[in-house]
Amino acid sequence: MGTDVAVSPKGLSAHIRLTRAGFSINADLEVEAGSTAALLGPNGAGKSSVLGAIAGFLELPAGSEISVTLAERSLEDTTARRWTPPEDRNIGVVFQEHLLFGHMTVLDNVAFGPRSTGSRTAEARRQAASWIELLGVSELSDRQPHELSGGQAQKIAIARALAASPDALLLDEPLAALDVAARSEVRRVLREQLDSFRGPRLLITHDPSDAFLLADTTFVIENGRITQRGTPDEIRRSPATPYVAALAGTNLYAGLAAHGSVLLADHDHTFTITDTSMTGSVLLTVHPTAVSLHPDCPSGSQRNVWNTTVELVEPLGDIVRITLGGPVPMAVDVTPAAVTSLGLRPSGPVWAAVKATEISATPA
Amino acid sequence: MGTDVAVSPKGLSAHIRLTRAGFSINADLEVEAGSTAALLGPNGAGKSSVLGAIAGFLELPAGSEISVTLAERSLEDTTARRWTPPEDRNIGVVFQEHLLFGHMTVLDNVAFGPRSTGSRTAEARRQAASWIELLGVSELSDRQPHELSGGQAQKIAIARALAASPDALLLDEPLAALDVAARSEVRRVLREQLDSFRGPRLLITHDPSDAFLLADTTFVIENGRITQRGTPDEIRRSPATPYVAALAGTNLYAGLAAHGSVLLADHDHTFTITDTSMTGSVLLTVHPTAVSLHPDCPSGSQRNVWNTTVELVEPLGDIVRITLGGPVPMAVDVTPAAVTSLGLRPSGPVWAAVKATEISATPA
Amino acid sequence: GAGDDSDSLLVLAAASLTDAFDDMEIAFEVANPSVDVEISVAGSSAIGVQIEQGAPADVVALADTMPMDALAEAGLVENPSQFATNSMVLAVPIGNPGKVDDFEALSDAALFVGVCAPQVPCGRYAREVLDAAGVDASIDTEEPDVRSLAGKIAVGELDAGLVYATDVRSIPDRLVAIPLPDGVDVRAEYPIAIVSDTDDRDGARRFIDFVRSAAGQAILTDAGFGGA
Amino acid sequence: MRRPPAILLVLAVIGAALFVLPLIGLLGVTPWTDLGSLLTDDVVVDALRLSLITSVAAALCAAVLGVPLAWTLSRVEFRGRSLLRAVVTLPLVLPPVVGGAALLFALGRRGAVGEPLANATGFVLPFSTWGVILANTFVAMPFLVITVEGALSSADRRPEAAAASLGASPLTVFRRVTLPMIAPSLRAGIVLAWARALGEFGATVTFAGNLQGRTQTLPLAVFVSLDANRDAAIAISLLMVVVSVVVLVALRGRWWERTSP
Amino acid sequence: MRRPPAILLVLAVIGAALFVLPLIGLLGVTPWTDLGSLLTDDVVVDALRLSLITSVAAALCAAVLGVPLAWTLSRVEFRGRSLLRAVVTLPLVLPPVVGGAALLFALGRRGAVGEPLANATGFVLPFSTWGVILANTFVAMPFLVITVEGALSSADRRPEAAAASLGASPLTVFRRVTLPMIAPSLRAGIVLAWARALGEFGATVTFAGNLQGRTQTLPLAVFVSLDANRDAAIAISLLMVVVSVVVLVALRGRWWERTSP
Ligand SMILES: Nc1ncnc2c1ncn2[C@@H]1O[C@H](COP(=O)(O)OP(=O)(O)OP(=O)(O)O)[C@@H](O)[C@H]1O
Ligand SMILES: Nc1ncnc2c1ncn2[C@@H]1O[C@H](COP(=O)(O)OP(=O)(O)OP(=O)(O)O)[C@@H](O)[C@H]1O
Ligand SMILES: [Mg+2]
Ligand SMILES: [Mg+2]
Repeated sequence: MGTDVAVSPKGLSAHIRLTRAGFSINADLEVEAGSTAALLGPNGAGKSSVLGAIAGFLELPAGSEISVTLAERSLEDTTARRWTPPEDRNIGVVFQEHLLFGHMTVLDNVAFGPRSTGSRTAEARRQAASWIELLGVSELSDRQPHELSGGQAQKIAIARALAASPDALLLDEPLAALDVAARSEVRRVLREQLDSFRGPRLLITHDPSDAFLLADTTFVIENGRITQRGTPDEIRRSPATPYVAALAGTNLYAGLAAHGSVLLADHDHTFTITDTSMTGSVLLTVHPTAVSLHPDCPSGSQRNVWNTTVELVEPLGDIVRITLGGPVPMAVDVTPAAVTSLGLRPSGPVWAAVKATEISATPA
Repeated sequence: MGTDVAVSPKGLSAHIRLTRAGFSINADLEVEAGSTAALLGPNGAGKSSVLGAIAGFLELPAGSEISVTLAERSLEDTTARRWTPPEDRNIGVVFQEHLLFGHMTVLDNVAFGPRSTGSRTAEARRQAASWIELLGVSELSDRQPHELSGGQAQKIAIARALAASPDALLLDEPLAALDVAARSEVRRVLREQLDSFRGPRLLITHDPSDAFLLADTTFVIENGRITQRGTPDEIRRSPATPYVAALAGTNLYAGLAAHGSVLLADHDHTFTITDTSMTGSVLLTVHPTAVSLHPDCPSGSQRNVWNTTVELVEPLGDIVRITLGGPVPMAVDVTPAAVTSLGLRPSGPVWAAVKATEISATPA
Repeated sequence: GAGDDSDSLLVLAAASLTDAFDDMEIAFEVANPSVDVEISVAGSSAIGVQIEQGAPADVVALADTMPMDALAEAGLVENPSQFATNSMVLAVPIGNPGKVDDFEALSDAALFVGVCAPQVPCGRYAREVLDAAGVDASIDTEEPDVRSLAGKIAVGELDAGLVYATDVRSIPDRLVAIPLPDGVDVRAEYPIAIVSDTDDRDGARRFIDFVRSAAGQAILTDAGFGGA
Repeated sequence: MRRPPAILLVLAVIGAALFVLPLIGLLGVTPWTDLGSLLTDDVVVDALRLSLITSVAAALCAAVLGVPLAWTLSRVEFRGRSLLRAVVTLPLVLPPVVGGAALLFALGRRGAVGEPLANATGFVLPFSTWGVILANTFVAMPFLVITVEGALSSADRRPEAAAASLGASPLTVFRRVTLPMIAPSLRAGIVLAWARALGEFGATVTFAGNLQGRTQTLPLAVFVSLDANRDAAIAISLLMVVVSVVVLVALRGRWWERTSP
Repeated sequence: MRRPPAILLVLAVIGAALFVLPLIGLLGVTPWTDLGSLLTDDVVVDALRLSLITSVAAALCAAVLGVPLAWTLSRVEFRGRSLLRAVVTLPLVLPPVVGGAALLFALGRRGAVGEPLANATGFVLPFSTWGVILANTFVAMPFLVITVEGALSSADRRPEAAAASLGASPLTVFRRVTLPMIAPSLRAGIVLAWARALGEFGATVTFAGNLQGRTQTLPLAVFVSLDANRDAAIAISLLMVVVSVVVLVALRGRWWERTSP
């Protein structure tokens, strides 16, 4: 599943196997120097845990197997009983909850890294000030962290990590607390910084736009396992799991094919496909624009027609995304005009139709 | 600016004037019973402060003027020296940082409201369990909050607020910590709950899709002031500030018009418009699709042509959004093909052009 | 009696009487089976405050006449009378590590020498002894009570100190008394009295009589006290 | 896996030595052979029983009165708050004998409050076990008040706001949110107060006297033995050390380790 | 604007009365007219000077040794940790006189460590001001260790992780992140230790003796005066109360109020 990524000498590679409190993680990651990998997954998939293992923060349960290599230096290897403390890993981390030091000004927070690695106070402050300026929040320099809004604090946390000039950069949902305006602004800063940063970068996120916009490679993690890896384009084009498909804005179903019919694995429904020769486990992809909606049972050439209800109506720019309920949950894109003429509203009844030719099937 | 909303007897109305640490808030809000108002604004605009004032949490600086009325009951009125403690306001709050009680299980967290308002433990737990089930996370019931991921915790916080059967519901960015999949799911639950909830609902958010999808009315707050109010449609159609325009996916500029030329207030640039009779302060709107991009200076009928650089290239579904830098920051939507053929990349040079007829001007 | 228990006789005694009065209690109870004696020992000053604040006591026995006279003057106790004496001695630890042979050695600054603080009786007496002997002692500590002084000599922290004869008698395996120079003879007087507020005047009377009887005096002599 | 900084370890070892050396000194002079007979003397047995009862009672009294006092000091604004806060440390500063005398001045049979109390109810505190508990509470409570007030003042107030928004009255918030939140500090405060009460001597002997079986606790038994029977005094001291170490080690993990993540 | 729950206020008032009543009792017997002459006696002046020097020195020693000890107890896993933690509370439990005796057994002229030390260097702790500081440190340090260890154990560890990821060595993390984070508890611990050292009597007199100008602190001056000159004793006690209240009230807002939001 996914392509194997060879890691360059200067890159980061991590192999993590651990079980804690019934939740187990089994993930291998490689990030090349000068490239950004996204670790994309739903809440509770284990993203923060992977980051903790790489940075050396995690209390390892007995039986864990961890190996972390950065720039040809083995930072940790449980089989060889090697362990490097976090401060010697030179891995910069931006945390999900910013974790600024409450007793220092913003400036001293950012200067903390340079000072810790040997710069003198004045020099460290100078560096810090220039990082803060780069993020466009110089007016916050003298504030205490508790005087910042959530978004302001997150920007400072990013500046702080970058100011320590780390060998690798780990970012745990650095944009989650930011508003839309600040987010695209910080995203731009981040991209500039990530681009000019020569080491490997690992960006943890549950937001596919972050992954797709900022990353060269994406690892999808679900329930502690890497379920797909590839470039954002590869992942968008051929999603391997329903979660990825939903992220990529398409619909994906697993099923059992026989004689041109596919019985869905997770839903009580059968789709008709064109390839009658296919047999066994298959993955079906249905693009949201390929589905048509009708007030009554349509009498056309479509081979797949079913009655359902509208769950959600979401305007997305110039189109409107309709989410259909049972028997097959499906995202459908229609025009605003269609919403009005069909009277689409949450919980309202509707007929859905899709041509067999519009359903692409691949062996699973 | 905006429409005046008359508040029904059962609704919530709040008038807040206060200054703390140099930041002042001056906001009037009215939310009708059975309707949802969104309070939309950038980081640090004062959203959480407004919520704190309504719920009765805020330490009021001297000289504050607050009055809060809910369901015809005056909860607070600084001129009449009236103040109701938070627990007697019967206002449910979902906090930005979930704030679950760390020493209780998830179930007891949700049962806290019913127990506090008089239910016996068993009955409170039963109610709590049904709320947790409604949010689809029954398997988390026996966990401690620190065993939850960020998103799981936020869902439980929503259940906890709803379980206390409040008269009004205040939600401080309830979806911010959720991943995309969980977000649309919780958004659906929220909408169902909000819809079936008879009291006024105030949703604080910096995400316009939450505001537009869940709210009947939207208040836009910027720098402590309400800058626009209206239905999501009104706000989307006629944004009153550049911030709102950016949210609505369009470009807005304030300027001074004279003889068909508008000198922008915040940028060193002049646009040509068709209406030569307009004079004085105006607001200009430029739709992102109305702008064309060119590798060289275009020789066409467009009256507004300028040289600029690309700041950001963001694929958004089937289009690509280009953000232009100085002299006039502007969002432009183009096709993926155009990106390739024009070789658009961050920091690259480009020419932009827009017809005078495509710039709509309204007196400010 | 003490508190609600009216059969018992509460005796407040100075700390230096602890052992003697323990024996006294047993002997008295043998002689008077109907009376239960309770001895509460504390520093003289604590006993003074206790009496002033109406401690439910019947008998007071102190190591100094001055505070007893003050209590009598205030009408808190009646008829104080002397029941024992104690004499000062120069004590050194067993083995005499400081090689203190005579009184003159006390002026050796290299030695660690202790006396009691001048505010307490044994310190007052110690000064009388030193004056009488004409020694300008090099003092390293003025202990607030004689017990802690005797203790410091016993463990060898001090090379010598002026304590009561009873102190040497109570730890004979650790302390040795060096005779005082001729003509130096300082005696402490121990008074005993009935508490005015007593609700068992008869019992109190009998206890005091017992202390002053031959049997009582024998117990005191055994502990190193001089007779009344 | 962490290497602790050497300078911290060196200072910690010196600090620990300050406690360990005297303990070793004490063990060195302990009369091991007579220990059994010395400790089964009924003076010692009575004193042990009384010490356990009064120290636990004092720790509980200190908790029942001290937690509300700490809460008030930390959460209620009133004139003289910092003065009261300073007065609470009185028993720490006052030599215990003076503390006991001050208690007598106030609550003795002739005391400002004690006299009307005795006249009205016949209840006399000095020379009773209640007096021991009172004196112990007096010296032990500052520990609890200070520990708990510190925790209350540095605790996150937002969960309390959340509880209030769920309709919880201030008392419910206190019981169900505030107290559990500061539970580790509360436990530490109770243990400290208990340990201090167990070792209390000066105020007790002055206020409550020194009566075997009624007011003579272990430290008082040590005091009466110091003169003539030093071995007994050392044996009893060792007993106290053992009792407190056993209790503290047994409560380990429950009282001392942090309970919240 | 908040109404505090009545039950808490009632208990708090009873708790406060336990401290206020003895103070009033003490004020009631104070010899106000002679106060001036009693307190300008050079015994008192010497004792005050010595008390201030030794209590401050002891609080500093307790901080310098106690903070690393608390850190080690809270952050380093080693065998016997909970035993050591219990041993640290020894001076709380041990009657001060026994504590002083235990110090003598270890560090006295004839003590296990003191004798070799005296033979080698001629330096004798007992009967010197250093001995007073040592005894004060011994009784005062548990307050600091316990307060600081509690704060360390309940502190959020994640800022420390953040600091480590920024390249800070464990010592830097300790200095620049951990210590400032627990600053309120550290201050409270130092104040407690100082107040306890100021009031220390039993261990000091047992270990260091009592000599005006060298080892006689205020509590010792109080004790020796109790017999012969009660008025002086009460006047000095009051002086101690005033000194500590003044210091604690003056440090209010800086030491006691919470500093972080
Ligand atoms: N301290 C803990 N002890 C036991 N289980 C934990 C602990 N912390 C997290 N978990 C569980 O481990 C799993 C992974 O958690 P993790 O925080 O790594 O997820 P995540 O992918 O970062 O989620 P989110 O996007 O919500 O931050 C979750 O199921 C969570 O409930
Ligand atoms: N305790 C405080 N003292 C002083 N200023 C504060 C305090 N808390 C917040 N502020 C300031 O008040 C302003 C409003 O803060 P508030 O938290 O209400 O913003 P917000 O709109 O909720 O932002 P966000 O979306 O980031 O949560 C900000 O400028 C912030 O810096
Ligand atoms: Mg996470
Ligand atoms: Mg906010």
